[in-house]
Amino acid sequence: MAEMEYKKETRSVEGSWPMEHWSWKFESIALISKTREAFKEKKLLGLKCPGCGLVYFPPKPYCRCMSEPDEWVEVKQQGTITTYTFTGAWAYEGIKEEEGPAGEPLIIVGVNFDGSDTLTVCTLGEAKPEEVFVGMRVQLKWPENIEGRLDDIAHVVPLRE
Amino acid sequence: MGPGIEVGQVPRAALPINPAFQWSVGNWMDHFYDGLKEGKLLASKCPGCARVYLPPRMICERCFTKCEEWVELPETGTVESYTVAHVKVGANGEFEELPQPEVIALVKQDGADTCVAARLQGGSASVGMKVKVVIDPEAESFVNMLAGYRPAE
Amino acid sequence: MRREVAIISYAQTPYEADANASREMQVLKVAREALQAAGLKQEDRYTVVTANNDYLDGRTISNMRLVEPAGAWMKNESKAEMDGAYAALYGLWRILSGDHDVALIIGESQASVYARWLPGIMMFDPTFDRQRWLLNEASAAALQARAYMNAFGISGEQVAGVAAKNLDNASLNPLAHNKLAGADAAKVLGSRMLYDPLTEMMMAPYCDGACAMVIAAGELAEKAERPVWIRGVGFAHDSYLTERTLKEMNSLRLAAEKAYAMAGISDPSSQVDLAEVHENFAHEELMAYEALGFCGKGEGGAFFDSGVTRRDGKLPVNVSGGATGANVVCATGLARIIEAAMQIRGDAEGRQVAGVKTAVATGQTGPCAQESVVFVLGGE
Amino acid sequence: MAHIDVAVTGVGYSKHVSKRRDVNIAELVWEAVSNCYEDAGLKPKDIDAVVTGNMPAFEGVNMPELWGAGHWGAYHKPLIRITTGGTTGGSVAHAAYYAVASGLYDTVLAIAFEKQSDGNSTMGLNTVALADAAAQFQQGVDPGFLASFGGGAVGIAVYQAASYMKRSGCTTHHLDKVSALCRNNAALNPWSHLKQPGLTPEDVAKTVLMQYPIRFGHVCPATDGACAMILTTHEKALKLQNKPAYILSCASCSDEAALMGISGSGTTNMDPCAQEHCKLAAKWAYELAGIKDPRREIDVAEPYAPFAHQMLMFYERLLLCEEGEAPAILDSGSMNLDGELPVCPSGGVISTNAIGASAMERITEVALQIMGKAGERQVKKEVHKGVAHGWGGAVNLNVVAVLSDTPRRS
Repeated sequence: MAEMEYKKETRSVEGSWPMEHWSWKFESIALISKTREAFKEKKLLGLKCPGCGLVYFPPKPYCRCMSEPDEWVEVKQQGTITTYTFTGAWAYEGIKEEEGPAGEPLIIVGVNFDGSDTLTVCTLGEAKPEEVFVGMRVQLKWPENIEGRLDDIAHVVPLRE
Repeated sequence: MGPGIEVGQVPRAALPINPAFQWSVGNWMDHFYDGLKEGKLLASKCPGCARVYLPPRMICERCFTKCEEWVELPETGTVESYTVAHVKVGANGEFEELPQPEVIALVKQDGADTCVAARLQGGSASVGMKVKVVIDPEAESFVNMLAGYRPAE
Repeated sequence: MRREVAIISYAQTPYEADANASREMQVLKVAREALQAAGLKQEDRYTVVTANNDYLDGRTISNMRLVEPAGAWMKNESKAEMDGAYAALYGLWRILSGDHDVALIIGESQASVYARWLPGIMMFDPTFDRQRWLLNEASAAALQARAYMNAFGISGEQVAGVAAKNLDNASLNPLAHNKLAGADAAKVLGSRMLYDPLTEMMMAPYCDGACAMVIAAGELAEKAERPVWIRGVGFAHDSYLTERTLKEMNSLRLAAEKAYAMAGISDPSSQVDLAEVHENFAHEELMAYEALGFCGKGEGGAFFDSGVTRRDGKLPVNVSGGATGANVVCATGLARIIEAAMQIRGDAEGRQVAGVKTAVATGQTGPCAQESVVFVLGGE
Repeated sequence: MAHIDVAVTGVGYSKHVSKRRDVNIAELVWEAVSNCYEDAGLKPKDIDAVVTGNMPAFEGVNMPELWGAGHWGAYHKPLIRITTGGTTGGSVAHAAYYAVASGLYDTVLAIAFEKQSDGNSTMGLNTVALADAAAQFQQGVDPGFLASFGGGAVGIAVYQAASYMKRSGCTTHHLDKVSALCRNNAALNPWSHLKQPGLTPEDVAKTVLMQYPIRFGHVCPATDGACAMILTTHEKALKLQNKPAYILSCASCSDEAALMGISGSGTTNMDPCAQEHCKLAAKWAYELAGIKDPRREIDVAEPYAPFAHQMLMFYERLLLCEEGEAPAILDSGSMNLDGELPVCPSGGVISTNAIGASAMERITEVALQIMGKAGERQVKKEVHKGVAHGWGGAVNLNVVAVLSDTPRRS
């Protein structure tokens, strides 16, 4: 009987998780469709919870208080930054451009639109990375052609009050 | 949903993404495949209770001992159970009719204490029937070098 | 047990092949209903244990997106990635520790979302069996059925009879989806042959649904109306499919022994009034009779033939229709506990059995009941 | 009803490296289990129940214990599987604690592991969000755009880091210091993955910026590894150990998933660094443990910090100081091995991250410090009480355990 010779790397076998055959269900798609339609009239529609009064924007079919949000309310197009980051590569502190690949800076911010109780993720334009801060006031910037897509509301700019 | 909000048929979403994996088989299974390559059935044996594992295991489940002994098993074995498969599971997870039913058997190799699930050639099967292993060292994928079984007679 | 722990409320969705709701909304519905029935609100103090599976849900950390529907927002929550009966077991430990008094237990999955037989194939040894694509939950069950039937002379009619009984029982259960009043063995045997000896009607088809249960000790249990007490629990793991005997259900036997010892049951066939058994395939119920000590080893077929386990028998099994009536992976075993509790409480309406004081419920995970959990429940 | 005191009586690790290609999953886990039995002086026959868990999407095996548990001494034993994402190891240990505290099982083996080299770590993490991403694409979100929202390879942590820095006054220099501190500690830990003795904050500052404010040097590695521990009753532990460590209490707390709500809905978890639920879990755990002033009573902390800022952030969220004070405490040297309240003496998750095992390793490391068995990484001060933490989900799951050298007084 041949002794087993201990190998540092043995054979490998392959396989996959064929998630292409999974198909998930989302009531939220139906809710957000209504909100997306309203984009065409430049309106932001959120859904208010009858249990605790929280307003979800974009809408969500259930609330953390276990009620089902059921009242459409209009959300303001101004909001406050609650969190942020930058893609591309900049040094921090001075935020110099010397590091990493070049490219247009993309500032990604979490925005709490006035009249809602939720965070929505957007990009921030017309501002430099070093100007961003938590608590900064921003204003939604609609695209030139509003198509009723979820990313129609993906851009904000500093609110000049 | 609350009043005024009709979801209708709940919408669905899917993505054509299939995460891939590459599992290292470990030295015990690797040695097993080395054996098949030479046409041999190699099983690991517990030095404590003498239990023989085919496919081999590094650890004896009953003694928690490393199975560092190897034994070469004869080509004969016994059908412990079998099923005549009329279907197989297709890539999408649903049953697909087989053009020809096939026999999947649980075979206990003579000298082994565990079973191998493999195809049994020859169409008919019975519990307790003697079978011989079919080894194909040239199989396209090494996992199929243990190609199956055929009736001993 | 150190504390008396009772089931004080429960809720189930209807079980359907393709529910017109996401799992989140199904979980929300049952969690809310179970809490309400227990007199609890989201802001009250309770712990949550869910049972779900990342591969079934198609989401890593599948409990993460269930936080709000499961009533787990700002709660002490965990997840058993097994049958919901294990979530109930874990919830029970939490209460017995004394650190918690109330636990909300939830089980869910949706067969209409996942690729039906793939998660089961992904359970097998990736270095060998899974590569060969021969073993899945159904082919493994057929290997087990043949091994068991051959060892003890169990007939195809007896196995088919179990399926027929459960399909007929399910016809009285408004929540079940796989049902057939007046089903008989011939019809079951005549259905499409998949993995001989198992025909399509002997398999409990996977479906959509969720169920929830509140268990409690202390004040809430004492003031509850018609509490159902947890008298004994046990659970056990068995070896990998090809390394164990398939002629008997060791995991269930070991689990039952422990649960009976806790509950003071020495003669199950006379001391148990009703059982809800998690049978993914019809022959498993016969094997469960033996493992649960209702009859001797190898006597499952004869025991079934005696009619004892029919809904008008002395020890009815799966009056709800069992898993045959509705099989939601990660919820099926929990639903058995709920059904048994309903029978003890007298809540089972059209399928109510008279005089149920002590009931047994089982849950299983893995191919051919590789892992089993047993609950013994009792009324006042 | 008297509390059943739960003691740690043995711990074991496998080797922790980036790729273990000589063993399969079951065999890798065996190493940790075997070392654990040896450490406890026990055999499988002494174990009454087993709790296990990992993050299955990383290995591509559904319920790996069905195939693997035969390697772990679980033959015919009661076994339960707990998985909760990044917190899995902690959740597994918590379940084992409850199993003993329930009075039903005296001696319980807890096992947690991850063999990331069998899969693709980035894809493993992505499977958290693929369902939601599918819905978002359907509603008109550009995939590349969505990917940048998610923060790329470093996920939501970048938002958390930026927010934390804003709230606390933490600078990138503090992040560099955290990495240097942890990697130097890891060099003293035979089980750690990334050992970088002598690493300085200046070295860390030279690593590649991944996404503001996180550099390569601020991020954990992907590790193959396993961890096991044996918990038992006070009475049994005293027969096995001169100085067992007790798990005084366990608590978890769940918030709404952050950043991307379900399929693009808004989420009320608005600031990923707020971690209110971590504070709540800590509060519950301290209450149960009878700890009134964690700042004075806790001697060592193992927060779960795969990203540098998290060591400081969770130090605060574990109520070990006021919010915003952690950076200054780091500067004071208090968090060092010879400091007043050493943090991550093991080297932490930033040095070793076998994901499913990581939160359990926080507990085993605190236990070793209490038992005085931490070897070269043993902190200089006397350790009576410690806190071990786990974090995961979409920054929305936290688990906390409090350990001590004396049982709970109840």
